[in-house]
Amino acid sequence: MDFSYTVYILLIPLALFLILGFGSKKIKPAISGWIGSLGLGIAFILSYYTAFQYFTHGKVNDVYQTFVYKYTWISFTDKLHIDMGVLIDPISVMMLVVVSTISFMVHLYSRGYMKGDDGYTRFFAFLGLFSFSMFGLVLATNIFQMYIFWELVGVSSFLLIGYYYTKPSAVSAAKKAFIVTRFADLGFLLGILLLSYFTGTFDFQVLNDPEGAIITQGVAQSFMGLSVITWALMMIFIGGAGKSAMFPLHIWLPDAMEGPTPVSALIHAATMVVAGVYLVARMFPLFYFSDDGFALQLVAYVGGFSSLFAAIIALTQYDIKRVLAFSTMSQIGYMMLALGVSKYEGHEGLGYMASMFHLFTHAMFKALLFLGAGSVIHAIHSNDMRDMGNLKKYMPVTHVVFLIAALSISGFPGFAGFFSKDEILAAAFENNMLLYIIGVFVAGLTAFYMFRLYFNIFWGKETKYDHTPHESPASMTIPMIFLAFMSIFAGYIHFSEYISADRMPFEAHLDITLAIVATTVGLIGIVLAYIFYKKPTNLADKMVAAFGSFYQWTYRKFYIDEIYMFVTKKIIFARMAAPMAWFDKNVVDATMIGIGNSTVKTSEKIKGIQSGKFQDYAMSFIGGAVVIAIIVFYIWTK
Amino acid sequence: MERIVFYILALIIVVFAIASVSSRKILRAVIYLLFVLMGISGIYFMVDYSFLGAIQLAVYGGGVIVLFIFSVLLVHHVELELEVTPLRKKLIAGAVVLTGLGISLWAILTFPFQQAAAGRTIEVSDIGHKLLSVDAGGFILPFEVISVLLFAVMIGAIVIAKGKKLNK
Amino acid sequence: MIEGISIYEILTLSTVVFFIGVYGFFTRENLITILMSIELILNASALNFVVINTYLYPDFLQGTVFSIFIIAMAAAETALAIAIIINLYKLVNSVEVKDTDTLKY
Amino acid sequence: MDILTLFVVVPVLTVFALIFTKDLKQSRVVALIGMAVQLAMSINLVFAYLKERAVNDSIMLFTKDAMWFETFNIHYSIGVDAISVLMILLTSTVVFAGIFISWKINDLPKEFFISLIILSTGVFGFFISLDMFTMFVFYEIAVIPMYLLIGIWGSGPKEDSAMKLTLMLMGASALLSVGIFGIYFNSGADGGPLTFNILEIAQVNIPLEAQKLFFPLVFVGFAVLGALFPFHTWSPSGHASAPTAVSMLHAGVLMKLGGYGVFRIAMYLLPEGALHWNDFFLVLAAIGVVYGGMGAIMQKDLKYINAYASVSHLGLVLFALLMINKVSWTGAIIQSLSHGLLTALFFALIGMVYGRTHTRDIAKLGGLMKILPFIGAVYVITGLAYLGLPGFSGFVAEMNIFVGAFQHDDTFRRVLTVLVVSSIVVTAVYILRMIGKIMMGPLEYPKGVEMPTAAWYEKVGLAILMIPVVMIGVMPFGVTEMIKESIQPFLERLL
Repeated sequence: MDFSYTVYILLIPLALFLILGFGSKKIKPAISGWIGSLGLGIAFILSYYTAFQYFTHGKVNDVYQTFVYKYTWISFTDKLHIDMGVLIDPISVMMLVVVSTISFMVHLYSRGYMKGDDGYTRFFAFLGLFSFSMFGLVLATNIFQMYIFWELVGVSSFLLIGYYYTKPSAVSAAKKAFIVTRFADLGFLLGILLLSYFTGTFDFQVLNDPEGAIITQGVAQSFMGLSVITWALMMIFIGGAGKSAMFPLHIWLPDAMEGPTPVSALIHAATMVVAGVYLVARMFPLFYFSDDGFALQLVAYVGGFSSLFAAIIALTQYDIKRVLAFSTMSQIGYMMLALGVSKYEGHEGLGYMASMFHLFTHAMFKALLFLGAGSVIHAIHSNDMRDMGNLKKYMPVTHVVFLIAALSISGFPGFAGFFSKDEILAAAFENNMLLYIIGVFVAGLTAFYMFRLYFNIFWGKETKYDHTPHESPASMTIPMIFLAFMSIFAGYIHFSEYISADRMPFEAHLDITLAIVATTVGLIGIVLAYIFYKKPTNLADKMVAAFGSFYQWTYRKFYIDEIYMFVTKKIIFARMAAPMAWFDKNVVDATMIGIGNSTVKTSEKIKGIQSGKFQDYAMSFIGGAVVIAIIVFYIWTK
Repeated sequence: MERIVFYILALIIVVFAIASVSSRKILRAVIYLLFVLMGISGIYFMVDYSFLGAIQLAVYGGGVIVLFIFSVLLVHHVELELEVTPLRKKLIAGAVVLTGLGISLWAILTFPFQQAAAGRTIEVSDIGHKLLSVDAGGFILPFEVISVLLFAVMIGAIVIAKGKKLNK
Repeated sequence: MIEGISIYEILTLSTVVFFIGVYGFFTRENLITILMSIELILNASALNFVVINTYLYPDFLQGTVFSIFIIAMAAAETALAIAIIINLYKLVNSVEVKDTDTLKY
Repeated sequence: MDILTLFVVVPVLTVFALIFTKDLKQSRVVALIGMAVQLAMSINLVFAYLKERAVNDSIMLFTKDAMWFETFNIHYSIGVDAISVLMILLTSTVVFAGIFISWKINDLPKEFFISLIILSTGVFGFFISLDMFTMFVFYEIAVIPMYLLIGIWGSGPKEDSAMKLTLMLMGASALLSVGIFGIYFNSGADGGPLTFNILEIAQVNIPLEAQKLFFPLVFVGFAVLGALFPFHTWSPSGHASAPTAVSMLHAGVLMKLGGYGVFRIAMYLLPEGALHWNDFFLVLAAIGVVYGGMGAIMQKDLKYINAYASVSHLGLVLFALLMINKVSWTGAIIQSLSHGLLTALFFALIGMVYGRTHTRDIAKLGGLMKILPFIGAVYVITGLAYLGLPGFSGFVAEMNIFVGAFQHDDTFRRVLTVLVVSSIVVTAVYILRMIGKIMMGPLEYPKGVEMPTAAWYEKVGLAILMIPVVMIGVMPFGVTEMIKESIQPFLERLL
């Protein structure tokens, strides 16, 4: 099979970016929207074609093969070189499908959503740049290529969050997102340096080969009881955690909601934020085999904690996009958890499959949720759920698709989220009871906050609106309907036939017992939300009062932002940078100036010697002669 | 006898030299200088260089000192007191001079001079011959140079001193 | 040659006069007195020429001749210097060293 | 006339032509023509070099040697390798762009262009010289017009800054000259004649003691120009006061002479000295990297930010050079090129902002993207390139340096490398702070100033600089291969 055409999936969005970016002044908005959508449409079709080709013909001896097309971009040493190219294997193909689907839908949707905006063309240019970077990240053949596109993704995210660049909150959110992820990328980069130094390669295929020397023999050096590779992997995971908004590097994600809503749907829900999950999945064999999966344990616990943490915060937020943002964080934690509890071979690799499965379904319903939220925001120009109510009357389509997505994420039987979540819980149940319990609890919480959101927006009492809300145009509803379709039916794909840790298809069954438990918990959540929020009641306020300060803590997102602000402003800026600037001005520079000034002062002092009085000169002359005479006589008589 | 005369002369020379460089009245200083010059001419006479002593008296005592006196009278009131030199400067100068004196005397007094036996008395004619001699060791050329110099100085002194009066 | 007086004593005398002249040259503030100090210095050196001629090389005349030249030079120099001083006096109405500092830094 | 000497002759001829010009219009056209020829020659030189390199594998190509001062065996000795070729190309690019940026200089335009071109003459001469003494002479030619350029055409406390800059660089020159003479007088250690020729000295085993003594002198002498901590303080004030084109040329090119000199003279001729002093200077360079970044965070003046950023980025060059391996050296050279272009871009942009608003205080500016879309966009792109975004030259350079530096086995170098790598976060902080404040956010600028959008000459100037940045960033392989080949003989001396 030849998959080299996949490179066009990469190049089309780049071309879009260049065309729209350079022509942003000349191309008319209507045309640029069409150009963007058309380009992504082609990428979309190519991706589905690739998926079809690969999953039907990509197997040899029942094992999915890897196809690599690359050339050397920079070579450092004989062994270490950065290649650019495409790598086709099950997870990259799956990601291609995810990214191209969501990106295409968002392009279509944005044509309606962004209509009339000043930077319409610029917006599509940035979307093109993002799609290019994300495809590049997905198709990376080696860890350094991944890092390169990882950075590019970060930058496109920066540009898109800061799209409304005159809004100070958007600018600071963009900066925050970039700097926090950059900080995480520092870990990533150091991990790469460490890993590449000890293994002598960047290449995923060499690194991940379970029969290869790196995994079977390991590396001799160890540090604090763990092999260097484990350390490197943990550092790399910091990078992944930064992009995927895992605790404690999640602080940028809620703020990132300052960007236009389609961007949140594309970048901060479906694609970029799962890059961390993809990274761990990409290096799964290495994670799994080095030091008996120590790094993987870390992934599992970070994921589990983040999912719980974010779910709790999501309960109390009023900004609908922020609720969705924390929900995203929580669901990504789920995926991390699934990866972390996974094993390698056959059915034991259920977690790996489940994680990818959930990534896939989550992308669909979360993007849909965001697009739905965007549709609502578009209609009433507010993000706050307290400004909304009874919108089902005005926005029937949005209401239905939103409900589908909410049911899907809550794990309602028959919807996509149900299947993927069930696999995750099954994997956790088999391997780690604690994480299983967290998972189940989070499932309940998810159902609750999702329906809190849903009821608050579409039910409840009708708020007074400045102008009557109206349903969004077809350009926005059609993509939502498509995603709603996916949110239901994506769950029926037999993922285990396509994706598994060891590349061999296996049979995964629905575990009825676990499914019943999870469903019950989910239903309890929904019912509670129904009781609380379906009709205006004061139950919610009573709950708030009952939890007291814990509610406050949750509402303020456990003050993590404040801690960060304290560390950066008070410690790094005030205690490090400012003293350094002071030091530079008053010590280093002052020393240099002092040398200059003391020269001037000395010369002021001694210029009197050159008095212009011949008597003084004569005196110096005779004095000098006398001194010389003394010296000469002294030497002479010695 | 001669020793005593020499010491008296030496005393006069040194005392008046000091007085000459430290007196605050300029005319007195000039007169003290005259005594010094005369004392030195006395020493010339004592070493039997009568011609030289005579020149010393004539040129210095008769010419130079008169010039000084004239110039002093031209530019000063007779009773004008000179400005006092700052003590610091005096001390530094004194230190330099004393050190220099010390090292010079030490050099002179430790140097073993080979004193020759008494020679013949120098006649004026000898000097005249020597000055105008064109043989090896003759001084005709410097002599002529000096005479030209003196002539030039004469003209120069007139030209300069005549000058143009600028401050009316 | 002076009976009972060695060259050392006369040289000592001339050295002392020389340094007195130097001292005067250093400390005097008036151009005329400075010139006088120079006369002292010149006389001391002339005396040295003569004495060394007499005591060490009585058969030669060089010392004497040089003394004559020195006296001649001194006279010339004095004449010229005094001319300059007088001219300067016309110009700045002073012969003090401190007033002639136009070229000082 | 051979291909290299022309690089000195053409600017000199341009200067002569400039003397006869009358006003701004004439002088800028003459300067532009002269520098366009220079740029064309530089591009031609790259191809000529590649062609010649294919058949000739000596260290230096196009060598030429003429006796200049026989008593001390000083030659006019020239030759280039890939590094000098690239540096020459960088210089002519920056100077050419600088003339566009100074298109509207109204104050003594003729004299301005003359000084600028004399300065560039020195730089070109420096890069082609193989004789230490000739090199030193050209170095001084490059440093001295700077005083006039800042002192006359500068802004703010210009006399002060010019004085500080010149004095510190002269102080460095003093150290440097002692070092160079030290090398010279030891160049006969193997019995040959004393010589200033770099290639000849490289054949001599200079005594170890002399190497230990003279290495710090030569290193510091050059590194002051490369803004080595703690000798960097001339750079912020100097840059802040200098006119735009001069800042560009100075930060973009002149500061590169430091790294180049360290590479070409200090480390090549005194290898054992370099190894002896390695750790000490490595620490200084690493401090400089982080320190410059931290300093940049706290600055309020745009030019100061950029100047401290330069301290940080050039610290990286010295750091990479001291890491002594092929990869990091390649990184150092690319970083020199990349920083040269990017910092020139930054100064050009700052100059444009300053020219319109008459302030460089970031507190007084905001949201300029709205009214200056072109400048704003280029500003953002430059900022992103500066903080090491893939696709631009900075990324290639930094990755080479980091990967190279990490190839050392000892903990000391590892720790320093980690420290230096962490500067990428610091860089992001100050760049984004600057961009976020002045280009984004609510519109804010001093009242009553005109804000015309970018003129054609400004656009051309920026484009000239931006093109190579992107070229190196997207297609680094050609450049890295070229450099790697050329550093091999230099590296062998140190291994």
